[in-house]
Amino acid sequence: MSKLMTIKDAVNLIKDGDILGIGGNVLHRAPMALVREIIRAQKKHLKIVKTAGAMDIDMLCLGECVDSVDAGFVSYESEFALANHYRKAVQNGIVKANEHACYTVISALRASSYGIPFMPVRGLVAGDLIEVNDYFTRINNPFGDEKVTVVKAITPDVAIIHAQEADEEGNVRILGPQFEDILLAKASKKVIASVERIVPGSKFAQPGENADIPYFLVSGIVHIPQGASPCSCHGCYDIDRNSIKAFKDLTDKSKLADYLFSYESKDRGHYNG
Amino acid sequence: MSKLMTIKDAVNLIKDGDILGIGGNVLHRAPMALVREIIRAQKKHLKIVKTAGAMDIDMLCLGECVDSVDAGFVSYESEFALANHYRKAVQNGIVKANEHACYTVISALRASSYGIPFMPVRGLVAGDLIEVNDYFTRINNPFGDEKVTVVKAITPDVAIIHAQEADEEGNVRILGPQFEDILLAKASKKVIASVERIVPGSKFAQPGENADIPYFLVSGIVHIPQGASPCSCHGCYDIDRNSIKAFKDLTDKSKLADYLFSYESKDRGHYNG
Amino acid sequence: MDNIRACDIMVCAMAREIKNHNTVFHGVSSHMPMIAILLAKALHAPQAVHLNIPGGVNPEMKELQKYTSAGSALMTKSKTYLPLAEVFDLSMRGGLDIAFLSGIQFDNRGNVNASVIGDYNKPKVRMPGGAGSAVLIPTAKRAIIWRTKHDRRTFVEKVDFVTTRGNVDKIITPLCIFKMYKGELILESIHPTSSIEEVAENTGFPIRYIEIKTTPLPTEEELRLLNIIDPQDYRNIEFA
Amino acid sequence: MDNIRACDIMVCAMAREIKNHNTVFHGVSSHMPMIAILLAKALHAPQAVHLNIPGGVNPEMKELQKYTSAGSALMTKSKTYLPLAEVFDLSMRGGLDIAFLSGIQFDNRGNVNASVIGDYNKPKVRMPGGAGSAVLIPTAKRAIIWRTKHDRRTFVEKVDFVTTRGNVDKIITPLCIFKMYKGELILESIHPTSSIEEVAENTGFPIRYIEIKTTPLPTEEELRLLNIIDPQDYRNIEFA
Repeated sequence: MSKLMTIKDAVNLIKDGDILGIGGNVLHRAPMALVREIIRAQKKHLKIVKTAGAMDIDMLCLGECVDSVDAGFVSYESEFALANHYRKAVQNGIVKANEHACYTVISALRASSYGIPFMPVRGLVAGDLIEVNDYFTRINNPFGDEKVTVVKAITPDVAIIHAQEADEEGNVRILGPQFEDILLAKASKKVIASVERIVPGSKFAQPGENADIPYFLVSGIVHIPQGASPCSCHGCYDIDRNSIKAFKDLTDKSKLADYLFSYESKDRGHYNG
Repeated sequence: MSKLMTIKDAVNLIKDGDILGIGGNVLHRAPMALVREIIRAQKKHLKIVKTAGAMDIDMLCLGECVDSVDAGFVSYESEFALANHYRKAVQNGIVKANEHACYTVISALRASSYGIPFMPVRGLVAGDLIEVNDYFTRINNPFGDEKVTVVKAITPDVAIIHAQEADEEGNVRILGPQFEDILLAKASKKVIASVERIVPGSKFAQPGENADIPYFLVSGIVHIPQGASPCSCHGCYDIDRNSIKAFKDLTDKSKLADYLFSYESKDRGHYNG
Repeated sequence: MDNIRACDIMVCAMAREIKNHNTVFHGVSSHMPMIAILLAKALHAPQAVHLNIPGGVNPEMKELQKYTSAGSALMTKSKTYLPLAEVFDLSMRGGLDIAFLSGIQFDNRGNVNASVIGDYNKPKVRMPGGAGSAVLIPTAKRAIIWRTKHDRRTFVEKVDFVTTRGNVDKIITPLCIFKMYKGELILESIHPTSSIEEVAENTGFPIRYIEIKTTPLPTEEELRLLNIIDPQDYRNIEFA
Repeated sequence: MDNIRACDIMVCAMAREIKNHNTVFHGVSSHMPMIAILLAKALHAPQAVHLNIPGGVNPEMKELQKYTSAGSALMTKSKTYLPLAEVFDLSMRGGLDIAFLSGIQFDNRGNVNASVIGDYNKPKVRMPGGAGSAVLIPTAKRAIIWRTKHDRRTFVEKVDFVTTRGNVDKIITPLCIFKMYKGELILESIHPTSSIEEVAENTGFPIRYIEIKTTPLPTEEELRLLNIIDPQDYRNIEFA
């Protein structure tokens, strides 16, 4: 059974108000084509989840698709500095920033993938984050005397990731750094993966070539070469500095349409069948 | 810094009364040479931890090394039937059987590797196991109304595993089914691995050849070809039926010495430097 | 009817429980369900997802091993892996359709004992333990139990110890198939090789049923495929 | 002294904190500690264990990337991997010797703010967030903070928001090195390029110290290796 679909059909799996998990890390292997299509489709009230986001979250905020962001870190790195669209949206009270430690996002996703409502976190013992966020609380260790901080499970309705390879059946393989993508996929109700290449399933049966995400956990595969661009994709391409700068220079949402249009045929071009 | 050591030095890292995690699953890749040496060294009062054990636990029980066994399943499979030395030791009150679901062992090891004192377990909701074992208890979900069963963390003092490959530095690679060995290694204070082959570290830097357990988590590597025999070792050898049958036919501890002696030169032969 | 074997009836009955696209798990000491899954995938449920302890998803097994249903043959040509810990996770989060499990004692309220006869802490008989049962029977959408013994020590009024209970759906034995119905184990069908008298005689609780059906015989196609999948007849080892 | 750069003093100071066999982690936006770890491994701590976000253990990096310290270059020729989630796990169970982290505001009780200026829910300034800090600073044996700004908005009487506190051991700035001592941030050493007056002028809390030391200058060997490790001078990007 083929899981191949168009980017439009894939993005239609996302509903307004969904909890949306995003793969990759900062400027690496973010599913930017899917992010762009989500904005084109004018999805609203999304609740974003990611350990460390950058352009993906920044763009979704400029596109006015976002209600809240659960993340440990939202910023470009050294060269491109701060995620100003995200910051402005938070500072204007449009987007709620639910600050995590990156690890508490991981713990919340682990809880979801284990089917449990919360996860104890050893390291979260001091500071205001525990007090101001209702997804953290302290409970008694039933086997000892100490208090333990726990984080509430997060189950994304949909995870969007970008990978190098998938077969038609939906098996997905991530080369190079995997970040939290595989955990995210297993913690989420649906998984959409855009990929650089569709490969025959028999390739994954070769030693050392096994897929990382089993097909039966995947809802849709979209074939989009350069689907992470202008972010990097290990083994395929590095960042596109000019495009990132052009985006960072956009001052408001009205300027975003042209930028998105410049990617539209590439994002939508493959597999319209 | 070389982690290579003799089997005697490796087994000396285990103290009487230690919590001992054992790698492999039923008759597959059990670290039998290390098990045999533990009996020769007359280690006592060990608290064994394994998801599904067979000959390893059976032999340690016959060798009178064991105080308790935390496991989900202790038995040979279909062809060789029950682990009678273990059963007898439990039925005579010499060994305490702490029955887990295999998954609650996994959960207890995950808790240890995450540095947390307990782990919620969704599935453990009914039955007498929760009542009769003090390592299970029910607590309130602080984010909801329901009760959640939790299992206490288990931190093995030492994990013993058998793998196909390691380098001198201590990086370990497991080919074929990995079972819970990698989790066990990360949950334990010390890790001892016997291996079929010592390979140059540069091999692990090749694509698709990376080691599974980082060297800095490993205390000792012992080079013991056939170190899992008479259990199987993927890619190297299958079970030795005659040896398993011979062991199963032993009626009491006095007969064990000859059996162990038949393996002694093989178990101790390599790397006496 | 003399040449119809209980093992074939049982394996075919197990296979028929598997629907296409079901995620299905078997563990150790489980030749019969392992063969049943391979049969279902060869026949009516090609898209069923075969999960197991080594973690090979849909292994293309060339040869079964007599002594184990957890060996590395279960990784043969798999395109992707879901090792045991993650199969459990899948079940915990509601994604496992069928878990094939066994046990030593069962009562008509669906309690399963795989632990002890006698006192838990100083048992008269220490059994192997429930392996995954205590977490899978409550969480798998359907737990299907098979047991090659059908006698009054196995099907009892009240189990000595409740290892677990939960989503037990069916229990398949050499004589019949039980089904959980409104919290009670009732007779679903009797194998053509047995009779209601034989079932009643060998069951320690009163037999109840809505209608008495006969378990369908293995078809020729099923038997033909079984001999290809399991030429060494390991499905019969518990009877041999 | 005009040709001695703060970035070199800082990177060398960070490198010297790393002892042989230490497990050491750096995250995103962390060129300076990444380069410091590579320097320490090239010099006095060859057995230090370099951990990072992509998970390559002891990567043999040929080329650094200007825009990231979390790219796939950090997997180059690694023999084994410990991805981010498991680096955190390692710290949680007490196995991480040094975490290099940063922040926006610090006070003299060792509180770190990487979150907000103003109200948490409707902040005046939303900052990137503490990334791993909130769990690593309490659990790493030593959290070493570096910050390329040293002014009265950075070193404050009291932070606006406590993202975390815990095992902060040192804070390394372009002017000096602070050390936590009995629950208080005291001056450990002043860089030869600065002065106690300059430090005091740019610090929002009173400067306290036991003795005033001068931060050692980078050695020729250190500078030589820095130019090999980081020929593009990315260690200076936050000053450029």
